[in-house]
Amino acid sequence: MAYVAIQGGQRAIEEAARLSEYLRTEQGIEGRPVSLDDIKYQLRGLHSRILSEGGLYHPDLAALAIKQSMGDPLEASFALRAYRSTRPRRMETAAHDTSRMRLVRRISAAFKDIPGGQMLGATPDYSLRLLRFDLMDESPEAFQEIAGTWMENLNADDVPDTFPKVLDLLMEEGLLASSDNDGSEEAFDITRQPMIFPVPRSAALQSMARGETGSLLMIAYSNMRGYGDVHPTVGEVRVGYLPVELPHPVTGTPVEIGEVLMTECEVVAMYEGGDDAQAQPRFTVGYGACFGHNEVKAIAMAILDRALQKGMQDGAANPSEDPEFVLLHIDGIDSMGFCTHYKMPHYVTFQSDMDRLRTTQSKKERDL
Amino acid sequence: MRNDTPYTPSTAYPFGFLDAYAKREIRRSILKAVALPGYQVPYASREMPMGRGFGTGALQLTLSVVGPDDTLKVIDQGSDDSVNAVNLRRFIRKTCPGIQTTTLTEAATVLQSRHRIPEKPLTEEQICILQVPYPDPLVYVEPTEEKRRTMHGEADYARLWVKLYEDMREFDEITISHRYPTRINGHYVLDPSPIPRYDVPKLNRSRALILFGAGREKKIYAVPPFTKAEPLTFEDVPFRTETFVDADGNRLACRRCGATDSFLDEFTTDTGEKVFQCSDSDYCLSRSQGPASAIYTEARHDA
Amino acid sequence: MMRKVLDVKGLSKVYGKGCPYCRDATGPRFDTNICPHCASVVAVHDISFTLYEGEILGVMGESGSGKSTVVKCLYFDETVDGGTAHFFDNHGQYNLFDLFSLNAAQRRWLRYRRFGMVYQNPHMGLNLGISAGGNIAERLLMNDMLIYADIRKRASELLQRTEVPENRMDDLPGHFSGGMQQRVQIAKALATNPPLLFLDEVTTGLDVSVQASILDLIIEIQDQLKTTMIVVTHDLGVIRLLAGRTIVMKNGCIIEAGLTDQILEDPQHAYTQRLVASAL
Amino acid sequence: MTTSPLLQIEGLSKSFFMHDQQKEIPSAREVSFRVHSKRLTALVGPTGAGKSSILKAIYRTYIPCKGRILYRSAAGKTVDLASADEHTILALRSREIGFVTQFLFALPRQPAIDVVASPLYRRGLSKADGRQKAGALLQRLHIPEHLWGLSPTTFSGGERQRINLARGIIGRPRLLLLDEPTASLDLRTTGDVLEMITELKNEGTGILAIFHDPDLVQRMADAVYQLDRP
Repeated sequence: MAYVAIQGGQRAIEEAARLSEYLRTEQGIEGRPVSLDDIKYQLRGLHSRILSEGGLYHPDLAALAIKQSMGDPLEASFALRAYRSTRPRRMETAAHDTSRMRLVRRISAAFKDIPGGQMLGATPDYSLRLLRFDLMDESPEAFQEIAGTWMENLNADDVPDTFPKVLDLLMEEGLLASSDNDGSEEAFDITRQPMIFPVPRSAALQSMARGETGSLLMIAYSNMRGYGDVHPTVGEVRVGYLPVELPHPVTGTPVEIGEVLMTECEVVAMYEGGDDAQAQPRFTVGYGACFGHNEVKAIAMAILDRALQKGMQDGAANPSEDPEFVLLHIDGIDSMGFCTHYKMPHYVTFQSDMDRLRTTQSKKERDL
Repeated sequence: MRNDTPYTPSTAYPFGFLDAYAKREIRRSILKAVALPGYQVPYASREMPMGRGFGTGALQLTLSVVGPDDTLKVIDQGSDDSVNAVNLRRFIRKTCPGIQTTTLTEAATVLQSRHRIPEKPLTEEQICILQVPYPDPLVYVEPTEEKRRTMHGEADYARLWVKLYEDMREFDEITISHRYPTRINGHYVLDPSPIPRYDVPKLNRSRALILFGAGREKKIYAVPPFTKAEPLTFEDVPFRTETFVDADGNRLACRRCGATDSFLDEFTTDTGEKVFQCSDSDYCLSRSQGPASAIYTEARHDA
Repeated sequence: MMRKVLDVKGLSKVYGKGCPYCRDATGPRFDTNICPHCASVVAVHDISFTLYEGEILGVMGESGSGKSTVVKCLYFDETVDGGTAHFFDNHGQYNLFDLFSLNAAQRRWLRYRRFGMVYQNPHMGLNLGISAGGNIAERLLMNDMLIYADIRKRASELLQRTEVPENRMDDLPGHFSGGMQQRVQIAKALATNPPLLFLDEVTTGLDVSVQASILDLIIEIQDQLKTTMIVVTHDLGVIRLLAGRTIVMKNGCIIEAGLTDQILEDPQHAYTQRLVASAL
Repeated sequence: MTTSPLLQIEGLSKSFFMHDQQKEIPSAREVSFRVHSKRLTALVGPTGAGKSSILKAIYRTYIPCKGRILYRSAAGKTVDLASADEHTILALRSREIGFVTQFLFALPRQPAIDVVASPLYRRGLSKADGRQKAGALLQRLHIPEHLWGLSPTTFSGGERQRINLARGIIGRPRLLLLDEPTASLDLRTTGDVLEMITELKNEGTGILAIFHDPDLVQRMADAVYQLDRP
């Protein structure tokens, strides 16, 4: 055993992988491998997180990542992200107009009624968080019947496909600055350009769109509680399917190639004076959007977007307004990786530390 | 809602894992880093299939510079068989078909290492790639990257020296144990990665090109061959490397190969005895078993 | 003969985006420094003065008059929007606000080697997380003094000169009294024997007896080192004791300049007359 | 007298404009006279005749409204103190022109001996040399030695006045302006002060003085100018 520190790593790694694989199948002959569709359809919340934090809209591979990581969201996003690194980029979309989203839910907290109406959709917001013991032993028949009867009773003409955006109302009234961005400005690309601070807003929005939900929530919450003063009103939260278009390789005209499920949030924040004395004060806006259905993430992102814009303009008065602080600490892959790495051997550096401490101690001893 | 067309994802990974665009960008950044010794070149670090902090930065460099003709050595804590080294080597072999791997320092053309520079002197034929958790030595004194960039540009390192001053004031000794701030070619000060102070002099006028990759912090920097590398210190306070001496001041020897000129790992045996042993496993084995130690190589792992 | 140290001409500084009317619509005549057209703040407008070696110039005014901005511009804490400033040194002549003739490193060299600044708030001038000696060491290290023993010796000399007890040298200035913090700040500013020193409200907020000892120290520095100084203050007493000449500022402009005793005893401008009358 | 005067005042007027009251207050009108080296010239006249204002105008504490104040400097140049730039005035004040008023004005904590020596420090003299010279003066003015190290702010009126005089003459000015230098002194110390003034005059200093006591004018003045209220 004397030289164990020098050899044996190779085998240990192989055995660790085998043990993990055993744990995944530990149910034994009673077990049935979970299907990717089970994950996609029955673990929607988790699946949505992986789509956005993995930074790749690929519902099948997101489900696969969840399966192989046994449901660990950080590990699953990580696997999806790493896969993304290997893929060449063939084309780029133009900026998309989210008013074209086919909505499954949209609400505004700013107005009681809005053109197109409030649409509550599927939300746990007003459900009672009581454990549903009837699901403990759910029969496949009952399970299948719910979806079957639901579709029968639905009249597709009851709901319009698209809705106008709530913020447009405020813009028309002059309470909100009309956007000076027509979508033609080239967006920063955080996957191909190094972020050198200060970074443009598009870089901040991209970082947050891939950010870890809990991290975004934590920093945004600090702003909500008083380490900041965004004081948001949710202008609109919308969840739905956005048709994605790519330019036709020959003609160049946009062609719809599919759609992505996404969540978008626009918050209206306290108003500010204009750049000059003549300018009218107007409300300010924060924007959040991510793949999948994840309202907490979209709202937290919108609040942080507003806080960061303020910080970039006036200097950061608290952590949530500091672009470096926020953007460099919200990535789940970066932060979990670094946290895990502390488990790796640090024999050499610790040896070095001991050397310094012993020297310092012996000097002190001499002085005493 | 349901996507009815079945979709088959691409299951093949390209040579070197990364897509060609990414490797080109990294190679350009390396050239820039060599042209500006010690300067931290920002780059768009890609996600690798191992954790940030496990060497993803150095790995991206390795994958960008190796070709099928190269012979690779990967070590962690000086050892070829430490779990992380094994894992990285396995990954590189998997994604770079045809590449040779070795444990012999002198046989390698590309070496990736965490926390050590090998004891055997490196040559002009070799590239040593170090894994970097924190690329910027100024982070000790300035948390904002934007300000640090200006400080580097102006070679404004007074506040780092103040840290050394405060150390001297409090302990009569500079207490930085590893990641010792080192000035390259009289201008930029870099973080030489968590190598011990023992290895810092190996950077000075090194024959091999030394590259540093920080994946999570997205920086690449370099000490080009034959370039001056000076650890920061006061003129009247000498830079001191780790000493391995017993109570009488005699140099301790590796209990395996007897070397008295290597960095030693210290550990306690099951019987409570404190023992010392070379941290560099190739150096140790070469001394104790001669060149035949090459049996402990990838050849065996392949079998 | 007397040697010119600093020649400032037409110094201007605007916070905000500014407009063509800013300068004609602000100042003492309008009793505001906020432009009614674009809401920019004209902090300093068209300030000119000359400083000779060894003299102390007082810059007096109420808060918001722009007096602190003047020294902050000269010390490169703020950028300027107009004007020139020539600094004369035995090493040559420097055009401070000309970005083409002075790069960032040269400006830093001037700032840390040829100029000294003492702020009203010690937090601005000191790093309260490092020892008093370490604060002084920072200045010396910026000037490539890299011998530890020499740094200790020089820091100790400077603290002695500014009457900080030697046994406090290794303590954190965060635990010092306000007066002692100012002494450490002054010692730090003097570390490289700068020919030009800026003092921004250095006695404001201190006890009267502590104020007196700081003023005493400043005069002694002037006598012994022939340091040229600009003293910014709203306190007529400080001006009277320290400054040979004084400029009076209001709404970003100089409204009166002259010998200090003349300003205090025969003020010409209505504003200065009111200021002096209300203080005496 | 055939020698050219040290100071020649020509048509000097001074008035104050008070902005708050929108009122002009005259202080001296069309005054002309001369001051010679080695002589003491006294200004006399009723209260409000502008005696002090004229001294202050010469020292440039007041800005003259009209007229010229021609001073012949050590370098042999004639300088119009009414219009000279501030740096010239400051240079003359530190080397050639002294002013002693009834009021002592000094740094709050400074010891008396340093107050007296301060003009010498400003000229670059070391602390030791300056104190030696100041000590000699204080001795002659009968300021007890135990007071030298204390701040004069705590002294009696008479002591303060003597400190003030000592500071005014320690630099041996070529032109000395005296505004009631003995106002609060007793008989004995008045004698000390007058003796010193005479000594300075005999060394070559031209002196322009205001005395509160007509007897002193009689005793000290080589020439007298009578002023009336403007």
